[in-house]
Amino acid sequence: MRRFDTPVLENRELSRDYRRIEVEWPGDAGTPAPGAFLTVGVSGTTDPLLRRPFAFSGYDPREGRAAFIFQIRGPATRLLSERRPGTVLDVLGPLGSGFPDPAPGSLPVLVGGGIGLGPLVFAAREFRLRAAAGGWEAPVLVLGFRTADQVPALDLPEGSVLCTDDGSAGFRGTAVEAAERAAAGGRYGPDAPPVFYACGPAPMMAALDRRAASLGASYWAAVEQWMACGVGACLGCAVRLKDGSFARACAEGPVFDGTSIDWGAM
Amino acid sequence: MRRFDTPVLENRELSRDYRRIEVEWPGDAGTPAPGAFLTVGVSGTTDPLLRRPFAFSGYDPREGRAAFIFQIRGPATRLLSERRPGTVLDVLGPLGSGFPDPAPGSLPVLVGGGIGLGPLVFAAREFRLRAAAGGWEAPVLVLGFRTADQVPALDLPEGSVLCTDDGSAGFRGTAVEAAERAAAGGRYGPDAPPVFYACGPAPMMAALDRRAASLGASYWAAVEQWMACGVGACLGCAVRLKDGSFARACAEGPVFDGTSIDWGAM
Amino acid sequence: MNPDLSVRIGNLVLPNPVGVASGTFGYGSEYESLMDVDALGALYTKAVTPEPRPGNEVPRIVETPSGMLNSIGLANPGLEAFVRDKLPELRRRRCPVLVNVAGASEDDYLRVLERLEPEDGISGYEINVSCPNVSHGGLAFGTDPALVERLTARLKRSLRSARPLIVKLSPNVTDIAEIARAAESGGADAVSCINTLVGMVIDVDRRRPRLARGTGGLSGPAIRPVGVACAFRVSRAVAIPVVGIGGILEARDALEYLLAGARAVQVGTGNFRDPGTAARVLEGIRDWMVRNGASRMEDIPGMLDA
Amino acid sequence: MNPDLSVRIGNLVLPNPVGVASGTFGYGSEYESLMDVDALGALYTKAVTPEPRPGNEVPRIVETPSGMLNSIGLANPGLEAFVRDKLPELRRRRCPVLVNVAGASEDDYLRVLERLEPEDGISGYEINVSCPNVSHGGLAFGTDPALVERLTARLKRSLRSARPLIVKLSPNVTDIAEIARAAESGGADAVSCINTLVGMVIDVDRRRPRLARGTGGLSGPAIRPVGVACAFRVSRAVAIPVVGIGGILEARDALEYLLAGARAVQVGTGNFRDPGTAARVLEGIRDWMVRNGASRMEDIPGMLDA
Ligand SMILES: Cc1cc2nc3c(=O)[nH]c(=O)nc-3n(C[C@H](O)[C@H](O)[C@H](O)COP(=O)(O)OP(=O)(O)OC[C@H]3O[C@@H](n4cnc5c(N)ncnc54)[C@H](O)[C@@H]3O)c2cc1C
Ligand SMILES: Cc1cc2nc3c(=O)[nH]c(=O)nc-3n(C[C@H](O)[C@H](O)[C@H](O)COP(=O)(O)OP(=O)(O)OC[C@H]3O[C@@H](n4cnc5c(N)ncnc54)[C@H](O)[C@@H]3O)c2cc1C
Ligand SMILES: Cc1cc2nc3c(=O)[nH]c(=O)nc-3n(C[C@H](O)[C@H](O)[C@H](O)COP(=O)(O)O)c2cc1C
Ligand SMILES: Cc1cc2nc3c(=O)[nH]c(=O)nc-3n(C[C@H](O)[C@H](O)[C@H](O)COP(=O)(O)O)c2cc1C
Ligand code: FES
Ligand code: FES
Repeated sequence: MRRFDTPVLENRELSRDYRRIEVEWPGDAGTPAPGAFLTVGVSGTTDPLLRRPFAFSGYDPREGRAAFIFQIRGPATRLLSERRPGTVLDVLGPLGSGFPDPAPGSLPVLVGGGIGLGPLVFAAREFRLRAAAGGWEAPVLVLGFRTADQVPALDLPEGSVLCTDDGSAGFRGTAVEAAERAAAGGRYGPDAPPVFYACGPAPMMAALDRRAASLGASYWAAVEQWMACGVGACLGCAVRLKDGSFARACAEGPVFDGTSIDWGAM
Repeated sequence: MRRFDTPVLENRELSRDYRRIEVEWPGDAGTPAPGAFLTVGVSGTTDPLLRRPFAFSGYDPREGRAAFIFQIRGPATRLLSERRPGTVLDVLGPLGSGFPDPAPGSLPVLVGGGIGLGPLVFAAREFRLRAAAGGWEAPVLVLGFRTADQVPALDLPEGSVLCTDDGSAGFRGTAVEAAERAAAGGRYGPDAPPVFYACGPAPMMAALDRRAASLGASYWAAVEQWMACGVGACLGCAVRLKDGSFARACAEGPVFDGTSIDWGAM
Repeated sequence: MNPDLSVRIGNLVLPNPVGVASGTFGYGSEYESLMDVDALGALYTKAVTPEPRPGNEVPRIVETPSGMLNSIGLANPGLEAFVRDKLPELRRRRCPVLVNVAGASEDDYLRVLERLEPEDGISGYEINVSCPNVSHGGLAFGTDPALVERLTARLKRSLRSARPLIVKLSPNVTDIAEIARAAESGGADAVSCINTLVGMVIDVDRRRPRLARGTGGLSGPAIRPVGVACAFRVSRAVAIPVVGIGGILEARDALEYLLAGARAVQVGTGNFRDPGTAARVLEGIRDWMVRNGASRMEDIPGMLDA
Repeated sequence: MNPDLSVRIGNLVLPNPVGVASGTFGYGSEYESLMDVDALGALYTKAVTPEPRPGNEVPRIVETPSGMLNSIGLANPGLEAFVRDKLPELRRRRCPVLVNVAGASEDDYLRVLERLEPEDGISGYEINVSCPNVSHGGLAFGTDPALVERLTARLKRSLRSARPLIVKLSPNVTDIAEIARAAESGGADAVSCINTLVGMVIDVDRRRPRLARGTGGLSGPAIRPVGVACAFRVSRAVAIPVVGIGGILEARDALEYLLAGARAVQVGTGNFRDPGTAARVLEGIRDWMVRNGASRMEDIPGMLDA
């Protein structure tokens, strides 16, 4: 974990809604992992005031480059969208826990919706690369969008499933439905039980929680919660667990065993 | 007086300290005059919050272009310095009173220091163009700077006098000294009394006030005062007059009969 | 569906909920060429005091993070000059004009109201008991519930005016709800909140306060969360209408106040940033009402899920 | 000239005037890898209460113009777990550690202090009578001068501690100087100000407050002018040192407090924006002192031309 100013290498539009920023990532700054995040100082003035968290969407240790994918939602992401390559970005990271590896023999099904797509694109690439070594199945990546013009221009791993609410691109329906189908289509059974990895909007997570429960499947969820410090100091990013306690999304998370989270309180 | 969004045509560095922005100025927005100003909304976020006032440094009615010269001093001017041509600027103007014409037979001596240079460059051009018609002498423009690297790359009218505190460019000494010399060098006397036009930092204005008093010369001063509304509504920009009353820099000013101002209270 | 935007305060019906705040809009004519002043829900004038006041020494304003401090000091031409020089043009307005009144004593307030009561062209009064920028009166009144109640009751009783009397509350108190209840007990037709917060900026290079008077009043978006919290608390403490003020730049800002319980709002510092603010805010409120199925202003407070 | 940056508070000498504010720095280790925690002038812990507190429902934070609201709700592991799990690592710090203490009753405060008094590794106490985010105690104490005086006196008398006791003041009062004087009369060694302002943000799309608890505490640059005005007034009302807090991001912000009369400062929300803030602020204060010929911290307040 370090705070540093680093050059923006690329700031590219991926679709109507998404952009991708790639920055130089020095080797001694720590290793970005899928599910982990960085925070970005976006402004030289006092509004926006706080740093903004973004999950890593990729990391290339040889080239020394890390990336994140973001959606323009408000003032900070608007300012970020205007950052030109060559200017420097105020970055703090890597922060938070990453996705744990799939168990040997399991089929990782990665489900991303909305701004959750970045970490799952990253995880899909990683899990694929290390599938043989780790002994798990080749992962299936499922990404859900509202409409075709949201779908980002990204090289997705082979076998990825796209879906849109209106069927304008890929599979028509929700990412959770598609993920369940993908899990069933795999060698679903005692020797390749599915394990879901998910990040997305609250309704998607709630749907997945129900489906995972009825399948008896385990799943890892990267949660989003308003953050102030990003390093575990302010207790702002609390996530309610089913046992009634709170955990910090930035420190114990953002990746949690999905079944431990009280989604109703999110 | 209108508020409108207008394209930036040019944003050029004039020297280490000064930049010039030129914008499209529609004919129906009113006529910028030397001494008058516009206010600029600089930010889409709430910091900086208020519009910033800048004096016109030029206006070309045929081309529909108006300009101002500014110095990077704080957050708003820093943001302005990054505005690229083609983007739009939120502009409100023209505001305030301009410099009155010189009396027939008089010698206008225009003295500018620091950020006061814009309106005087503008006035010099105008008074020169209209000297024959108005019956006054060709104006003398005197601009003062600290050092040579502050001197802006501008086409100044013939006969202009530059001075620097350290003599690194032009005349060594203050703009007020140079202005007094220029006035004396003119046909100074009953048939061509000098009239000063001035805008600059407080010490310069105080010096001019003393010199004008001892010469018995009249002078017009464009004052600077913190402004919130720029249109006369908030009473924030009050200027103390010698009679003890207050006037609004944005409405009764920014140009005042210099001898009426209580410079000690500024 | 075209929502009904009118708002009733006492006997007065405002055509729409978006007014402009005292001290930020002069007497209206200053903004004449920049927007349609007559389309405002209400125009609150700069404070009027019995005697002319030159105002405080300069500098009087300084910008702060997402806000500004002012120490104008109730500068105004005084009651007689107001009636003579400002009222004629105000009288020609087609929007409601509410005169903001200030003073150093109860008598001062009463004197201004008694003089204005017979004059046409005034829709109501806003009693400024909350100005932080004067040494006597102003804020002192506004922090003591007993004084607020007594002043309000005296003004209501002596005047027996058909025009509504709005008491403008200060946030610089321990319990703004208590002051609001005092105004209500005194007979106020509405309360408006908030006036500015006491603040100070120091120039560390020159080692002196930025404002000649030292402290000033903080306004702008920086204080909006404070204003919304006040409007929320006050609207639960009194039955009379609440007018929300503080940091409104956009329709969503105004809607925060309306959902918090305010019946109308005023735009202050926002006018400085964009003279079109009030019109834009009104348009956005209308759109929101259509989208959210609110047909009258009174519907909005009940729509908050709190 | 190398200025002397030390600051005395009661018997305690802080190595420099720049501390980090309670609730914004956890227990120090969170920032370990990002900056030199041991170089801080003081580390004020998150509030400690007798019993463990889970804190308020989520969301607990929301950004506002140049500020933020929090309603953490004094979440902390409780006195025993603090002593067991947090104190050992705090004890190893080379910077002064001051424990921020909160409670719902006088007895609560006393209980925490009595338990902590025999423990090593604590340099002082900051009594939080000003938290707006809990239903009992907290803010209630902080708004009543009689309660503040009584609480302070009781803690001083019962404890007879050599460690300084700092009372942390709320800006949500009519007269903060009066509360400060009450703390001084009660025997406080210093007062710190300000805690957060009560604020509220409403999500107008979902029509509910952004914070689960409705209101929260406003911090950050937005409130700096309020904090500086409070420090100015309080430092003129009491003879004990004042610790300035609120919206400090840069050395010049801290210098506003110091010129206003504060003897030391705390960085809160600024840590979230840049963990290097405290170090940067300290460096800038040192430079300013050299440039302006101040050789000791006590010189600075007298340098204000007000
Ligand atoms: C651990 C983590 C990882 C994230 N990763 C990504 C990512 O990879 N790509 C991406 O685009 N975004 C990501 N986000 C969200 C991102 O931080 C916000 O979109 C961003 O802060 C918005 O800033 P803004 O000023 O543009 O908009 P704001 O005006 O701050 O917010 C716009 C709207 O977005 C929502 N929002 C913003 N921040 C949060 C939050 N922290 N929690 C819940 N809702 C929020 C709110 O509804 C708000 O109204 C992540 C958030 C967290 C906590
Ligand atoms: C009528 C008028 C005409 C002006 N014309 C020009 C111009 O032609 N070119 C130009 O460069 N500037 C001009 N200014 C000043 C210009 O408005 C400020 O430099 C600008 O607002 C600074 O904004 P900022 O955010 O960059 O800096 P800020 O941080 O706002 O200010 C930086 C410093 O500049 C000084 N300052 C800023 N604004 C004022 C003010 N209104 N009065 C006195 N001191 C101030 C203060 O010392 C402050 O610390 C004019 C001001 C007025 C009132
Ligand atoms: C320059 C200025 C002058 C003001 N003068 C007055 C006044 O005369 N009477 C009054 O009641 N309020 C006065 N106010 C307070 C505003 O009416 C309003 O309550 C406050 O600014 C908060 O709203 P805002 O954040 O939208 O500006 C003044 C505010 C400003 C900024
Ligand atoms: C997230 C958060 C938690 C806080 N928790 C506490 C606390 O436990 N005890 C306390 O006295 N103050 C607490 N505060 C208040 C700060 O210590 C400080 O007084 C306030 O934030 C103003 O300073 P700032 O503007 O620099 O943040 C908290 C502030 C924040 C932002
Ligand atoms: S964001 Fe501060 S504890 Fe997680
Ligand atoms: S700036 Fe508002 S009156 Fe001049």
